[in-house]
Amino acid sequence: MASTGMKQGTNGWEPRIVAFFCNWCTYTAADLAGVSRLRHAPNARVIRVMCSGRLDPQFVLDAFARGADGVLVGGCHPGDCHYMEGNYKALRRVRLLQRMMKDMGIHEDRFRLEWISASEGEKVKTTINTMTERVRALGPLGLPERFAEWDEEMDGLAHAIAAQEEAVHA
Amino acid sequence: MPETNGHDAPRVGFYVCHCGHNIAGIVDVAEVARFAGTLPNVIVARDYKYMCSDPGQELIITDIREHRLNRIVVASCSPLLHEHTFRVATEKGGLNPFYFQMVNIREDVSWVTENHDAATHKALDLVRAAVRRVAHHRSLATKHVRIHPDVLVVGAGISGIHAALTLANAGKKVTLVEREPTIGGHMAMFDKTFPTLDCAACILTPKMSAVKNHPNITLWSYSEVSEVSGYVGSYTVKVKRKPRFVSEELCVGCMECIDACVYKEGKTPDEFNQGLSKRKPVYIPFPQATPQVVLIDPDTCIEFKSGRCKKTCVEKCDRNAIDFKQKEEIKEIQVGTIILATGFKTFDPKRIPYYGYGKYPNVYSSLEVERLVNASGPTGGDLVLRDGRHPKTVGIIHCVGSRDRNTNRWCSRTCCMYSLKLAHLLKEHSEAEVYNFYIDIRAAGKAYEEFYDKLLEENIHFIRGRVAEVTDWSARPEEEGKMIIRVEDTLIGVVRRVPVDMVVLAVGMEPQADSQDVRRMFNISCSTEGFFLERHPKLAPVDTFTDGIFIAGACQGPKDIPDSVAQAGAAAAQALSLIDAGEVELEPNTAYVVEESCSGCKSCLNICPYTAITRDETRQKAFINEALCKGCGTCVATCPSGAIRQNLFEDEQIFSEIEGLLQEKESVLTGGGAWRAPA
Amino acid sequence: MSYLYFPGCSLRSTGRPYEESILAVFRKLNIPLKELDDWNCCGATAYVSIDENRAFTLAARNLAIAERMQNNGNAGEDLMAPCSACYLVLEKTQHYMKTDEGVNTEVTAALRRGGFDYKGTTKVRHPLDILVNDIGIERIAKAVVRPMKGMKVACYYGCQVVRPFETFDHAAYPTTMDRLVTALGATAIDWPMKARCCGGSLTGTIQEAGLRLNRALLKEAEKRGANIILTCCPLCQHNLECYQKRINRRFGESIHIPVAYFTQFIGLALGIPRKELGIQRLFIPLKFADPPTKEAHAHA
Amino acid sequence: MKLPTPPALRTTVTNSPPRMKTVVRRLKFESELDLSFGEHVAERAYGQKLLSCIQCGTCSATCPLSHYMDYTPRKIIAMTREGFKDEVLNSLTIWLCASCYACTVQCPRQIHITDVMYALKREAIARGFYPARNPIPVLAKAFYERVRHDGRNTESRLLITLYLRTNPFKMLKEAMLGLHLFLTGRLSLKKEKIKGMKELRKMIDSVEPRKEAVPL
Repeated sequence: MASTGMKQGTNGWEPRIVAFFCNWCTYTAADLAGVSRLRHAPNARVIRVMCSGRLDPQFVLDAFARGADGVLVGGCHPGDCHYMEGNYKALRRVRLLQRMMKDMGIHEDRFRLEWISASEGEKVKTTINTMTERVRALGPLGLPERFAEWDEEMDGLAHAIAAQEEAVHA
Repeated sequence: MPETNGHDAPRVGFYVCHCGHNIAGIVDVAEVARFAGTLPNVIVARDYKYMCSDPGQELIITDIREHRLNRIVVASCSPLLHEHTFRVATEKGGLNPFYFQMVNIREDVSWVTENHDAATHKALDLVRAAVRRVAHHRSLATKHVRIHPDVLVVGAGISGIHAALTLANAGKKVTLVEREPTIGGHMAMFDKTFPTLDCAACILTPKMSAVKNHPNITLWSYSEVSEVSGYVGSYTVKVKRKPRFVSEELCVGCMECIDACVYKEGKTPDEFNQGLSKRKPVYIPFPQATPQVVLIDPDTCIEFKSGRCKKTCVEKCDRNAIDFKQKEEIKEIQVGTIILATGFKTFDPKRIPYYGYGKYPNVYSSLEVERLVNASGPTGGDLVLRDGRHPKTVGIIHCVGSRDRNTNRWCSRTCCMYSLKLAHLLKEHSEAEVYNFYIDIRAAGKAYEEFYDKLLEENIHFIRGRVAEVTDWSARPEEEGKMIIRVEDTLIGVVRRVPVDMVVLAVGMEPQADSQDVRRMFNISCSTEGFFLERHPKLAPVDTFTDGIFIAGACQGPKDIPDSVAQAGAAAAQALSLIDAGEVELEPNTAYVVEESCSGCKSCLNICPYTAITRDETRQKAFINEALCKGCGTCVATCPSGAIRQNLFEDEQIFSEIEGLLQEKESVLTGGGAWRAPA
Repeated sequence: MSYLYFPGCSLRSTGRPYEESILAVFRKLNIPLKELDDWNCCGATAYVSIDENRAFTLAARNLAIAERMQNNGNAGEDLMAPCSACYLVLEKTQHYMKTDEGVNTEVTAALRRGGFDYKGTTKVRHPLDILVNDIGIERIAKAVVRPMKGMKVACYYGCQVVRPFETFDHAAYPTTMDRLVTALGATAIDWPMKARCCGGSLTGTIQEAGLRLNRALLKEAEKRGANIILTCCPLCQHNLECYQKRINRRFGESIHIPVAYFTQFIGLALGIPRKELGIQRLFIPLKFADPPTKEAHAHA
Repeated sequence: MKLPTPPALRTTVTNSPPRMKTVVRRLKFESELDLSFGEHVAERAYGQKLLSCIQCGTCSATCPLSHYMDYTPRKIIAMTREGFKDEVLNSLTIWLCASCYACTVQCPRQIHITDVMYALKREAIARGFYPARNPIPVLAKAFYERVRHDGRNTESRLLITLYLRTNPFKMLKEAMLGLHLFLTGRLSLKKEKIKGMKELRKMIDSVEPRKEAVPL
């Protein structure tokens, strides 16, 4: 099915970036980029939210956990938020998240917040392109695979313990 | 388990649109349809040439009936364009319209991707996400809000005036706010109008007095909007009324106070005459100013500076209209819709030093010349230069501050035509040789090209070339005492030196200096150049991204009078259709509280910019006032106990979207679940 | 305040009085100058006409040497290039190394071959810029011992010192030098050809064209009552001064106006002996010792 | 096809149009053009914007020399864009450009016209597209060699080479001026040379010489 995947990219691997765009500025800008035929890297997958303020930190973590190599958040410029100050709220959360993810060993370049106004189609293009390049340079994050490994270890441990118990109660 | 229309399990109908070649040219739509067919819950998967067409929508409607579908996903253009269309189709099929989800594979895929495989692959991911998401959709009731019938029009140039009159004639109450002491805007300064050459005043002043006398129009001149709050249907607007120091009620505009002023002569550059004449501290912008009320400029009035003036003006005024104590007032009004017609600013030619504006006295801006040739202008229409001479040769330089990456990239659209007009008027006034220096003549308008013809017949010189410099460097005796225009005659391919007595700079149109502040106040967007951004360049030219706020005239982009008037009418019509509908449908994307999970921690209360969240003290729970909620979802993301949820943007919906986007190979779920919200 | 100094080839021949006056003036103001170690030709306008990346490399060597010197005891010292051509070529090299990846990679690699690891920190400055914006007009004015009363100066900037980068003044209407000479007590005449090209090397190649450009400049300066033209570029000075005779012969004109370097002019105002300023090397003698003419009084 | 070489470089300035001596065909067949020329030049001149020219003529009007050129700078841009390679490379215009950058700073499309001219000069020199005695490319070459040889330029020697290669008689004409310069100590035959010549040569030669000429 998804074997119709991209043949480009040296080792076949292509960064997968999940993008959360606010409806009023960045999503509109992305549309503008489309209307102006500003070709850019096909690696970003956009999820539309009404306001960057809707960005629940769990969305970001979930995206990474499910195999995203990068997460991009796009909101209105400070002072331009369609809902007055949702973007500031987003900013606060993003700052927090960034610190958290450092501790989790996720490189800061994998998570980016950009202010992109409705008229900045060009900026959508450059942002997605630069981000894709940075993430490509970092290589796959591959959290799901790592989770799988951890789970295996856990299973092994569990079996060992069970075996012990049985041995004792035998 | 999401509720459904009579069926337990989701039964999804999927449709991918070719949009002619727009999508099908890049994305393998057949593959997309085939792939969608393999996804869980998908009953029907089709591709069709134009989904937004009637047969396209018919497809959805019949499928819903025949295949008992309860979910619809359409992969086509941007939801901002056709989401509504397909929701209606879904509803026609007998489903709640919100069982629909749209996938943007045109603006977000086919138009921005070159590689076919990459495009198709991206489309598949987005489709997978949408199919998963739609399973979690729920039936919702659309929200309706009342539309307050009154309208605010900001800016009383020709656009604002026309919009206000249209609305008032339709019986709506209009408040018209103008920053300047008089209404009329730039048009009031013009002498004649192209291509008909009828005088601006003659056609404008009747409309101006109509505004003044209209029972449905409240005119607040010399006033500025200072604060806007609320939403479509009910906006609360604060307006700052600057003090005139003359009572608008009492003054009849006899202007005797002006003659009586202790200043025998004016000392201050007259704004209305572009500084070509001087005015007194007590003045009226121009004879037909509306309202016909004088005002006092405290910066130059002796009484304000020293408090020791004979106040001859006060003595003279038998109606005691003059009041030095007058204070600034703040008025508050309620309106349902707002029309912005704040107009433009002319380009400051000083920014191009090569043209010598401000250096050589006889270099004029086009707006100055409008006043200069005007019968009621500073010279009474006598074309006399700053140095007292009458010009024998005049050079009009086009595209000053237009089509130039060093200043403004855009074409100001009006300069060609008004330059032709001025060329005609100048020749008429002075019998001078008149040269036009242009890059291209843009005469695309009714009877515009014909006007150009007429000018050619009048033997006006047209030299195709952008002027490089205006200097007083004379290379020959006959050039002495003249300004030399250096230009390449590109049609002949020779550089020419044209000596002239007068230079007219056809300055372009720019956004108002404060357009950024204004757009913030009204919560709308600006395009890159700084003009107000319309909702859609073709299909919604006077709408903005904020419902109930419309734009008209040159604040949206350079425009001539006919276009401005047309747009003003359109904006008025848009406002009317809202008002007469009486109410407007709103996205039901509001937030709500799941009481059992709410811990009453209050952390959501001060998050809401609309104070829609309050705390029910008796039940110790947060409560959201749906009428006030605008659906930004900020509180949803803030609630630590996940008790606040948002219609159309439920956590499951977004999580499933993420899941769908990333789930290339099935079941990489391990561990990932660890991050899941308590759903 | 101290600077690295890149003389350039011209200042070692036709531009000699320029170098002499610069050194004298900076000495007088106690601003140390250190000549760039083993500098090489900047490449001028000709080299680029053959091969541009090689031209950039040629110029870049000087930038690299400057950076090396900055790292060895000359920290923070900008590189002063008095010849407009040198100034622009060095500046342009710096600019394209920053903005054009192709140029950057190729030139940086070439520099490595020569043992340079250039980081791109060197700042290129013109003495006019330094004197007015670093040292400051006030400080210079204070040091004036012989005010230039009655001197009516046509400040001539030429092209490459302001164009295309407009680093410290406007591309067509520069004023730096005008403000400077006014501070020295002279009157700067306003004329539209301040930055109009003198033709550069055309006087040597397509002379007919070159001479005509200079003729226009000289005539306009005289017409506007200037009694001296000041330049800040050896080539401009050479063209305007050394070709005056020929211009008069060729076009039947009777132009006679001294053309000096602005640094010589400052030097005289600061009371530096004429010899140290290379005044004697000028073709058209400067008669400053004379009291200002009546006519000059009238205008002053 | 090769066009007749442009008028001799002795520019005679006259206001009456020059009399036609030979008939030049004014018809152009598309097959005679090099349609890749425009882009080729554009990318060699940091003037990618070259293609965005709107033919306003500001460049020609700012240019202090345009009135001696056979094609005004504007025309050169148009012809380059449209692939009139031979005319462009044969033109006197590119040699008359004195690199004063007046056009570059005023171009409303921000085209780096001066750099375009440089690119065209290189192109012409690389393809030997100039009359043998055109002093400008000769000067450029002489200069290039001198600097490659010494690392610095000795003006006196440069001039001598120039005149020897173009028009020896001209040297007599310049002798007076030269003499005057000698007397005022502003011209010396002493050769200027740098110490790090080997290192410089190494650097220069390491740079791939620009192959301006594209396959024709």
